[in-house]
Amino acid sequence: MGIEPGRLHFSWISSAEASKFVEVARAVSDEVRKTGPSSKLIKKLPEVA
Amino acid sequence: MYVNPADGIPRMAKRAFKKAALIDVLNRLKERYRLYAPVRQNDMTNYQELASGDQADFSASNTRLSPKSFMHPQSLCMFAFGTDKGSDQAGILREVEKDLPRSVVFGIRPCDSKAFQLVDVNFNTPEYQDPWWIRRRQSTTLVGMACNSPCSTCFCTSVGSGPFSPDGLDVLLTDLGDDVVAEVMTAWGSEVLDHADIRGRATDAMTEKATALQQEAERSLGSLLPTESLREKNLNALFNAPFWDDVQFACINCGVCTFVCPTCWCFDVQDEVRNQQGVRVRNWDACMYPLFTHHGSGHNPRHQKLQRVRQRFMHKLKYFVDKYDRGVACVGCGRCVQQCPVNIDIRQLFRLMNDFKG
Amino acid sequence: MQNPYLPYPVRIDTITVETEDRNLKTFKFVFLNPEDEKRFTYKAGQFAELSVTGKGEIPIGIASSPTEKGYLLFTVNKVGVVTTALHQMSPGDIMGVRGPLGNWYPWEILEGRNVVIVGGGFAFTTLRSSIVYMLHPDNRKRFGDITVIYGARTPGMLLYKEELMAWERRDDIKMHITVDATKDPSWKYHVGFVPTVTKDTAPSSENAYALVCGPPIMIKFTLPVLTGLGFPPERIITSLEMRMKCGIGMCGRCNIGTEYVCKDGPVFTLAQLSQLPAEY
Amino acid sequence: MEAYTEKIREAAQRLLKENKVDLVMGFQRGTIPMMSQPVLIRKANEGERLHWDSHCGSNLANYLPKRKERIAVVAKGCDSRNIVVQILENQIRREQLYIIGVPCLGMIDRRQVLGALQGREPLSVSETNAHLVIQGKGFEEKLERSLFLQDNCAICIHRNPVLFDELVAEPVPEQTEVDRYEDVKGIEKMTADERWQYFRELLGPCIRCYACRNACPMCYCPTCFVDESTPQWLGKSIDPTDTTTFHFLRAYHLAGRCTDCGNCQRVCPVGINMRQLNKKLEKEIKERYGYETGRSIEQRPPLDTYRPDDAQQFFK
Repeated sequence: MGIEPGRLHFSWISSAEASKFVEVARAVSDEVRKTGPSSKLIKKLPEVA
Repeated sequence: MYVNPADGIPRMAKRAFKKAALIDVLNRLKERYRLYAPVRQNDMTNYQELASGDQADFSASNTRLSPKSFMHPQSLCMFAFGTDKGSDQAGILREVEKDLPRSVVFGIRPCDSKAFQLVDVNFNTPEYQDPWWIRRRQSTTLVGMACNSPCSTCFCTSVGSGPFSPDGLDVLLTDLGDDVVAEVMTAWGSEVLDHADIRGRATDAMTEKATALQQEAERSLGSLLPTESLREKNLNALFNAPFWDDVQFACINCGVCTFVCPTCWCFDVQDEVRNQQGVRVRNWDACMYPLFTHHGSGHNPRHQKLQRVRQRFMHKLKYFVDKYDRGVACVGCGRCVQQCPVNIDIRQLFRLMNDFKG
Repeated sequence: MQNPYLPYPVRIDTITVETEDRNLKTFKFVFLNPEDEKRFTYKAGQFAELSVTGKGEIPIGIASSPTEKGYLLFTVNKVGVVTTALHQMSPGDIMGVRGPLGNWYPWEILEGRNVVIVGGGFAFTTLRSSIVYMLHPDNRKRFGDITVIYGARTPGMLLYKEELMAWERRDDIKMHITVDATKDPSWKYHVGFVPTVTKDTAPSSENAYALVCGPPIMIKFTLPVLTGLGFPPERIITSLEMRMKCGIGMCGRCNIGTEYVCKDGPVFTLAQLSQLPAEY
Repeated sequence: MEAYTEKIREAAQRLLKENKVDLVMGFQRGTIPMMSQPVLIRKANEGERLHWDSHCGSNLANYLPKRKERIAVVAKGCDSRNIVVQILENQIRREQLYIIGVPCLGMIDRRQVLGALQGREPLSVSETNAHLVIQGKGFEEKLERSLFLQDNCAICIHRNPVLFDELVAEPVPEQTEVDRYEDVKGIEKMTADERWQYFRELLGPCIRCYACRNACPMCYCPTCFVDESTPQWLGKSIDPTDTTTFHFLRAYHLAGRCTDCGNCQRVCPVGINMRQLNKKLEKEIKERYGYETGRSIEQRPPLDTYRPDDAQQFFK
């Protein structure tokens, strides 16, 4: 689609794996933060006549 | 109140210019007006603002999309507002200023200008005037191009228009091959020709040639579709006619017919908000969509496809006829015939409805 | 050029919960600009678009009477996006009212006539407007007998309870209040559906017009009763609901045949409706 | 083609007469050249309305979901694969259907023909196995049929119906030397920014008429996500973000379900090739799960089954 690599992550975490969730969430947010603010698929007020 | 500038102004003498000078004409108009003309993009022609380098193309009988968006944009911002509760303007709508310089739509077909006149009865009524439609109508001069060779799907002569009809136009151009005859219909039209420096008189030979082209074009449209009995038909009998079941089967309930139609005007109103700033927008809508009539309670008076298909044709060929007494709400441009993905052909509906016994 | 899509700004003055399920609230609006109030001259039976910025607009019948000056009343059922947002608003909030829209009950014709009002559930709003209007001292003598049959599912679902009780006590209006069912032993009014109560109380059709508003099922069974009582279709008047957007006959969605409910309606006689497709 | 028409009519009349079905879904001749209209036949004597030619690109599976009757339906290869998916998704029951299979040599892309005529209008179009003969005012053109197929037909590798009760002709040879993903591979090579730009331009002309969605036999949701109001997921204007989101999300909803019947592209009034989105997902499913949509009613689709060895390299 043209979304930068690194902005979208998939992970498989069971409801029992609290520590894995924390770990993944931290890793994901760190990586997304590195890619900076997104410029794509950001809904602004409609660009219309 | 919007007054059609065509009212009361006599048709003036015809002027003419060399077709080779068309580019100069367009360039001169570009200096004075925001200029729109048909431009070919791949396999379709559509109106767009002529920027330098764009080549206007008048070869297509009809543009893929109708020019209705000049007066009724598909999405239009009506109002803006803030939603910050701390502000004294919270909850209050304000009009959005529009940049509407004097515009010229160059090369519009007579069917499409006739469509504007029909839609005027919806947006410019004795009780209410739609400001956006009217302002756009008032700021736009329509320079028409007569149709020398209508398509096989055209039927303008059946619905009170014609390939050379001046209805709704400010100027009617006729392409004679080497020369172009320009017939002025209104003061706006004469102003455009002056700015384009089109001052030469059309010769008698040119006028005769234009008349011959007109006759040929009208003849090529063949026999008329029947419309004469639509008015006298019983509305409820037509509504309950058995043929709707067969007509509706193929319909996939998309919005193609309504979106390409120059006389379909229905719209939806939507609010959108981002970061405490909001706009009220209106968007084209279509009677083909179930949501169009879906009540908040869940009830939907037109929940079946048959009801929606029937609504579209009944509106164009019966309700409009009965309500306004100015013919059908169709100008015979044939766009829906060409673009309907499942070949539901409004010409068949003219026959079915007009010839319905019961 | 007046922009017919631009609402008048109003302030919510009070909000009254009408029914025990809390789904119906009556909003009292006061115009921010006094000149707007002058422009908003209405008749009983008309409606307005209530505008909540960011959510949209919703057509609601005007529940106040033209004789009630200084404010507008609207009773709103919580069903969709806009009405839910409205229910969450508080007194003091600013919103918009656009109107008055549509036609009204034919007051010119009703003058000198007996008026029978038949209402059900939350469709009693413009009927309340009509009753208050007719009962106003300036107007009461212009009308003959006024009979009201109004029903709801339970006593707790009746709108405008205090006013209903006040009208009960008057002798210039005949009230027949009914509920579908109740376990309340102190309930001293009718129990039964509106069509049945109409049949039992049998208001005279002589020189009379009937104004009927309610859920479709009530209308369906009440109309034959009224016909049986001798009301011709020209003298049975109802008000229709439709999905609307513009409210001024332009957006195209609320038509029944040739008629736009928002502009040519919402008030129609049964005679008029019989000429139109049954698509509502 | 005339032989196909004869066979379809014969089958329809027979099935209706023998009360094997309640109705027949097929095509009738269009009112303009290179068009046809889906038609529903209930009586044997109406069978003469049925018609077949290379302009029957509509997908009749679109008219099947939730119907209760016993239906005979005319189905090309792609249509039959859609019917398979609909059966797998419980939209219609196999026992209700009598599938009149049509081995298909590809449908004609009307727009491509019109483009080649450069503004000259076709008034009649006839066809032979290899050619289209186009007649108009003052001209006649003979076009090579294979050069004017719908894009999806040109790269189709399952032209014969996969599920049928009878065939109107012998199976046609399948195309084996085609690369179904040439364009997708090109897009995959782009950088993220180029891809973003590419899709913006691809979807830019969209007028939100929803013809693509409504023409799709797999878009049968009672309420589409774009029509939801509580909550409203998407704006309804032609704002590019909303338009793009509509197309992207629709493509994802069709992952592993799209058979590339091409009806979306065929019906688009502004000529958008949204199939490229669907084909990328088709390619992914094929590469990861070895699955081709709609080949068999015996095999559950990969996205509604779990196997321990499912590819999941995208998971962390």
